[in-house]
Amino acid sequence: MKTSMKYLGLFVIAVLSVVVSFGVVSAQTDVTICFGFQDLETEFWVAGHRAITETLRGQGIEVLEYNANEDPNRQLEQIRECIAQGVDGIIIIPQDGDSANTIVAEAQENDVPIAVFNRPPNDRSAGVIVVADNVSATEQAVEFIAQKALRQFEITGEAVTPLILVGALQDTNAIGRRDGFFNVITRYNERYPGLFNEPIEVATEWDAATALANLEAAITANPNVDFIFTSSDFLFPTIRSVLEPRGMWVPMGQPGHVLLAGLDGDATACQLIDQGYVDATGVQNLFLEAELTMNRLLQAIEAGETAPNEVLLDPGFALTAGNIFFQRSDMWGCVLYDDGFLDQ
Amino acid sequence: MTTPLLQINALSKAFFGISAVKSVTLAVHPGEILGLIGQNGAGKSTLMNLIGGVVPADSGEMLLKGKPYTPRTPADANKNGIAFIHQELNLFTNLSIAENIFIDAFPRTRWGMIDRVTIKNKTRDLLQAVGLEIAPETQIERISPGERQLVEIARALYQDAELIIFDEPTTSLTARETERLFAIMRQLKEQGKAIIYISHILNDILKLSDSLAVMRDGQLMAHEPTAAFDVNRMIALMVGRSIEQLYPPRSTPPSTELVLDIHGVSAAGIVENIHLQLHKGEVLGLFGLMGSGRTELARMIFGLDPFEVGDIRVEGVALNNLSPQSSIRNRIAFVTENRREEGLLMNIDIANNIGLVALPEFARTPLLVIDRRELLDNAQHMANTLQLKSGNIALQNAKALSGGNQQKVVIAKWLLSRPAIFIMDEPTRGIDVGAKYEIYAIINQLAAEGSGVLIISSELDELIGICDRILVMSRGEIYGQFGRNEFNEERILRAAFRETAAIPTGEKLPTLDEMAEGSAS
Amino acid sequence: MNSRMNIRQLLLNNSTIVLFIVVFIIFGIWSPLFYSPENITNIIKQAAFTGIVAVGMTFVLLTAGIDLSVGSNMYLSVVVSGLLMRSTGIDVLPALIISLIVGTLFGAFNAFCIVRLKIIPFMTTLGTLIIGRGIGTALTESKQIDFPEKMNDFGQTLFLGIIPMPIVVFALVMLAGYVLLTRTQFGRQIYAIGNDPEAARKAGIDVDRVMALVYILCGFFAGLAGFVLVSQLGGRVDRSFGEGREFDAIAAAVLGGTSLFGGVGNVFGTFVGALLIQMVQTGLQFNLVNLYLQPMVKAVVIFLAIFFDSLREASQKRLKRRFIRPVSASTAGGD
Amino acid sequence: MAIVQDKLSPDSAFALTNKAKRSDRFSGGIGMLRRLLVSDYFVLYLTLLFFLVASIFYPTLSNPASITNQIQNFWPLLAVAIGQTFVLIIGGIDLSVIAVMGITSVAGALVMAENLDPAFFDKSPVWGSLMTEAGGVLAGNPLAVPAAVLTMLLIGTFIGWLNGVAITRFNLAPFMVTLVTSTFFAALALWLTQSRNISGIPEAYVTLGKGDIVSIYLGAKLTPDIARRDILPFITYPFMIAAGLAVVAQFLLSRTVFGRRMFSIGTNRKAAEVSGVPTQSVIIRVYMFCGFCAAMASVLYSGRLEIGQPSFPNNLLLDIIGAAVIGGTSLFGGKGSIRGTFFGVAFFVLLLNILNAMRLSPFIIDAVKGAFILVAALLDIIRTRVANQEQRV
Repeated sequence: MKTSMKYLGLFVIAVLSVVVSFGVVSAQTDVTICFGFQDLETEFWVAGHRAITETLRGQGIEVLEYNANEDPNRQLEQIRECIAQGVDGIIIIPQDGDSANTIVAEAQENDVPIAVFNRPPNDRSAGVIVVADNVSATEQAVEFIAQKALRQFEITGEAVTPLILVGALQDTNAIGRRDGFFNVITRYNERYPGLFNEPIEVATEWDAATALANLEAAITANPNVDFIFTSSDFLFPTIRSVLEPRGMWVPMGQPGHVLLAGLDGDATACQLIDQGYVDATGVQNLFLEAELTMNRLLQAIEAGETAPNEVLLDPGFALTAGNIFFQRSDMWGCVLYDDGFLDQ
Repeated sequence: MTTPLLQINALSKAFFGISAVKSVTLAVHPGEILGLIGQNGAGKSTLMNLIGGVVPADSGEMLLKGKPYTPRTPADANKNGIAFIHQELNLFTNLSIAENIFIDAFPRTRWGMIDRVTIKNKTRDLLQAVGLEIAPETQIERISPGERQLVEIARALYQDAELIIFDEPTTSLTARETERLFAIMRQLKEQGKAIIYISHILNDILKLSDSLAVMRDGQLMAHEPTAAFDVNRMIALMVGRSIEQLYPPRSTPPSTELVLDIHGVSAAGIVENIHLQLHKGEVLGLFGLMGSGRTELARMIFGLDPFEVGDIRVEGVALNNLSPQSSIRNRIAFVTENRREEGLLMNIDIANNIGLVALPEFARTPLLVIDRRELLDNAQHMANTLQLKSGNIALQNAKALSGGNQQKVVIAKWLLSRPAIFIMDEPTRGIDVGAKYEIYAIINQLAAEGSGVLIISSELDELIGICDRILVMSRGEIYGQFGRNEFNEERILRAAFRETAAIPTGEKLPTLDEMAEGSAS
Repeated sequence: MNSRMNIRQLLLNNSTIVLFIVVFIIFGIWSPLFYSPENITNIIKQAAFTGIVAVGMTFVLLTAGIDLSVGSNMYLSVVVSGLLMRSTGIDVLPALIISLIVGTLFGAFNAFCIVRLKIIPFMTTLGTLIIGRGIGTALTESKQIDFPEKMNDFGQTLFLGIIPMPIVVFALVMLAGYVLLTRTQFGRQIYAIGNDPEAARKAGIDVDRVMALVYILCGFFAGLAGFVLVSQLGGRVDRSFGEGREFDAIAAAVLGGTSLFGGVGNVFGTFVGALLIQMVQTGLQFNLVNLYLQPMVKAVVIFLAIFFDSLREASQKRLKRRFIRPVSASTAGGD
Repeated sequence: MAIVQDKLSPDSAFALTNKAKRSDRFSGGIGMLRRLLVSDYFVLYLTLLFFLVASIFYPTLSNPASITNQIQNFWPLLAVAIGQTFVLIIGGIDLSVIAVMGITSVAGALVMAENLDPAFFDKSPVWGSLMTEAGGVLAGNPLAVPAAVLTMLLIGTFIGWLNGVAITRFNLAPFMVTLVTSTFFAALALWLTQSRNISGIPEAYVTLGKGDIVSIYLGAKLTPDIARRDILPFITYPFMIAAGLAVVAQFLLSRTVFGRRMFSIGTNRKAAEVSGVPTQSVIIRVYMFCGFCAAMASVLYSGRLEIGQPSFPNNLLLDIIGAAVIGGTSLFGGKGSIRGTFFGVAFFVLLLNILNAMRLSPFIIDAVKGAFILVAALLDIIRTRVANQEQRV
């Protein structure tokens, strides 16, 4: 009993000191913006999060950050809390397009301007919406390697076996990317019959270990795979560790090269394009998106606009060995890469 | 007199200001069996826990072979040559005999692994010493309670214990196993070991011990050579007054009306062709040794276990689809032999324990809301009737009661459902003398009110004391029947003991008459 | 007894193995390439890290405890070694040792809460599950960590030129787990505690020490599994690394016959359990089963495994119930 | 108090002396602390204390809008935690509640959704049967919403029945059974919807998820229009639903035969069985009730989000079990109350909000949250120990 009381005392002190140490609240500013994001699972989201928070804070704006841990309900609760605390504006990265609608409506009903970043609501008529189109960015990247496959096909006449690493099935981004991939494959097969074999789908659950096991199984069962698209660039090291021991990790221009494309455009992808292993990655212009979002929202706040509605488009592009020289500075991953992100 | 092995001087222990052991002074000598008796709560267990290092003493001292002895843990006590064989055996059923014996300190090979050859050989020797011919690798769950007890003794021998404490070792043993245990204890005594033997079976203590200590309310009431005692004196010392009778007299004769009629019940490998009739107002004893199938039979009657052939009638109506629920509807009550595991909700208050069986009767339609007032009143009434000694029954948990009072709670819970048939399996096991008498009185009262009572017990004295009729069970069969005027300890035991006589499987068992002849020749 | 044991009993007693074989045969008929040595190697290799965690989990479950924090532990221990490897340029082996130390300390913290503070294992490890991942996130600011190239080389190393490194580690862990559980005092005392902790204390076993060691060991294995996995993955650790793996580990142990109530279980069973889960996953992917159906099939297989196990228990209970008489010396000693 | 005095009874003497002793020990500061610890309201006091201390530093926490908003966040979590409390009381555990929420949310939407986009759903196995371009089965029907809610509750209850049957009839460990059903139904929900949320939910259903019944406005009425954000929800449909569920659950637990039987099973299943408690049917019904509560929570969650949501995040499960356990429900069965669970829910919801209000970096918020859970668990241990001492003496 005595010992437990001692521990109790220690913990109470610990708790109080935590509370007190954070009690030194930063200086109050005029504008407060609430930033609710769905999670910080991959580099892409971390980079986006940093771009927004650092820029806003740089301008002397107070930012309330809320992490919804991939729970749209929690995000709704958090946005309501922001509203209750009387913030001037809200930026969200929603979990999916449907819950985004509800959250935008909630904010506008309460006269708080809101901007949605990266994942657009299904209904794009309300709120400041910066659209990064997963489907179109995917299509651009897949199209690039499909073109290459077509050239190969025209020479050899051998069908190409495509494989896609599918993200978590509960994630709308993953589903959008899967749709983009299949759109291209179907289109090409209609135009050039016999070009593609039946695509192989590999479940990853956005988990590298699962991706590894399933990809290995799929490649063992179908050793002739020569066209791989990953729904997120963060899986490239995993792909490499499957391909390398099988002699399939070969740079472009050498026999046995497997056509590789991804999406997100992270630092690793940039590096691998530089090195010639990866053919293309679908890129969202993260910095542009962040800037568009913030500018429009701050403008609305200044003007006293409570329900700004506007769609701002980031069409995205495919970064390839061909254009990497020109587009390097638009590509957030390359910026990180060139800053030495991968060897810090 | 030699130096005592263990000398206890003015030892005291209190829990939260309540003394459990008050200034006890006692000595045990090598080669002596000290019997220790007292009611539950008299302080025996606390005293033994002090010796065994389970709890530390508040004041007083212990001297082991003349040197101060202050054990802090059970392991300490073991190291000092004191072994404690608890009533609930301390064996790990998922491990082998050898592993159980060496569990706290295995001999190791050079590589730090368990030296399996050594433990096997040593175990074999130890088992031989206690007369158990079982392979050392046998898992504990495959051997009988008696054999397990012997394994515990083997373990004490291995630890080279000089003082072995037995806390009610015979409660789960068959009579034959008990005899074997006693023989070994005598043997240990001849080897110069000291033994403290705690039991509620006074005759055993008289037979076995050299000296006898009696405790009451934490104090030592007497410590004299056993020859100075008889049962009456022992009881008088334990309860603080003399008890004229051990058993209340049977006051009402049983009626001839049948309340329970069991006809040809069999379950392969368990019981065979059981016929049993219980009358209204009758106290029927079912005597048999552990493993004779008596508990299994009771469980079948109550619907806890299935049987294959035969039928059971209650008040002339045949029962089918037996289950505890249907049995309760048919007004059968069952006090199981295992209070802790099957009898009580230890962490729930007494009132709710008492109300559990009859719960639906306190429910008010349409929502089946419990009339809490009525439940509490009924439970309280029942507690008063049975003279339950407790605190507030709505607040105190069953765990906090003494064994005898816990048993009363179990009986009370069945009484509330007003059963016509009462099956009680070992109703007085582990209960002190005073409480036993009260339980007997309750049984008597039940019969007087017209219930049929079927009592299972391993204590023949008890059955002879309270029953109208005794059936003997052996090897899953009813093996003999004795009316009150035929009660004869020897003959009943003889019938029961056939069970453990070496009869190869498959051979037909002798009939009662043959047995009588056999014993005559 | 043995003479009376019929085929049904034999099948039931080894139900997980039987199920394993049946599933193996079905996948093979579906696609004969499934039997290729490469695929079989893959299955074992992919089962390795789950299996390593599951061995630690078996120890914990044997004491009737549970460790929900192993996934977070895997993450935290490789995060620390990865950060150090990158900032100080240490080699693979020291990094491995750091992972093991972090994993062990993590386990020791669990042990402290459970043994000293007496917080029940479920709540303790639920708390450390959140804390562990939280600290990892704080250290990395949620960013991925890329191990240097040599980590990747380590993961691709073949022992004796044929056996992949993860399999070697897996085998060593299995062996160590087996020896610890069956041949050492510590192992036998774990079984004793799982059977009856109170009796274990009375029998002079230092229960607190054994319990603490069990959680520490489980943490050690989690650290090891994290390191093995990251070397397999090409050296990248992202925030979801190891997430939810505690359930795989528990399932592997339970399918292998380990009881959640303590005292029953062994390493070989856990091995089979881990392989079974991975084999089903691989087989489904191998045969290109619809992604949405894969988890459902997996669930059904796990259900069948625990269902057969319950049949075995029921039939064993029936067999045991027949001994209404004490088993006599001759029969008990006979088997 | 009815103590039968008897010379033979050491117990009665015990009881009297202890009572005397007990009152001594309750005097003084330590006594106060002890009494606080042992109180049933301990978790509530702890939460309030924490909230008060935090509001001193972060005044926004205590503004009325924030408080009413936080209270609205209790209800869905409370609804699902009530069911879990029931299961924990009988010594079980239900890991499948998250999956039940997902599948019921989808099922409800399949009944009532108005128009579905074929581009999203035409690969679904139920496209053309349960799903058409016109919407769900009863799209547009005035009875669609009640039918959807009924369907959801039935399906939730049915999955609970499956769990219960597998656990009782086959004697399987609840942990494993519900892990399996959880995996299965989570995957099924995703398969049916091909990972998409189902929108086009009727207004009446949304009202169930967030509609106000009574609202309040604090402050002077300066303009004819009060801004929406100044109107505070007070009594809402989720509140009515969750509170109703809590009242029913508390009533079942403390007043009915069923509740007593649950506690008896959780305390000692064997003894309960011998005493004629129909253990199997009670256990099955408890799991059914748990499924029912999860479905109810699903109505609240998906109603306010206005979508049929196939997947709920798994870490919500930790909050659910955590809330019940911190509220004093034992994972070993036989102990627990709805009131305690309500306090546990309040603890979890407020804790998270306070941590956010403290402007903790999102990178360390999880570590702090975990630490708080451990502290709460430790306090519960100490509390139980103190309470046991009171009992024993």
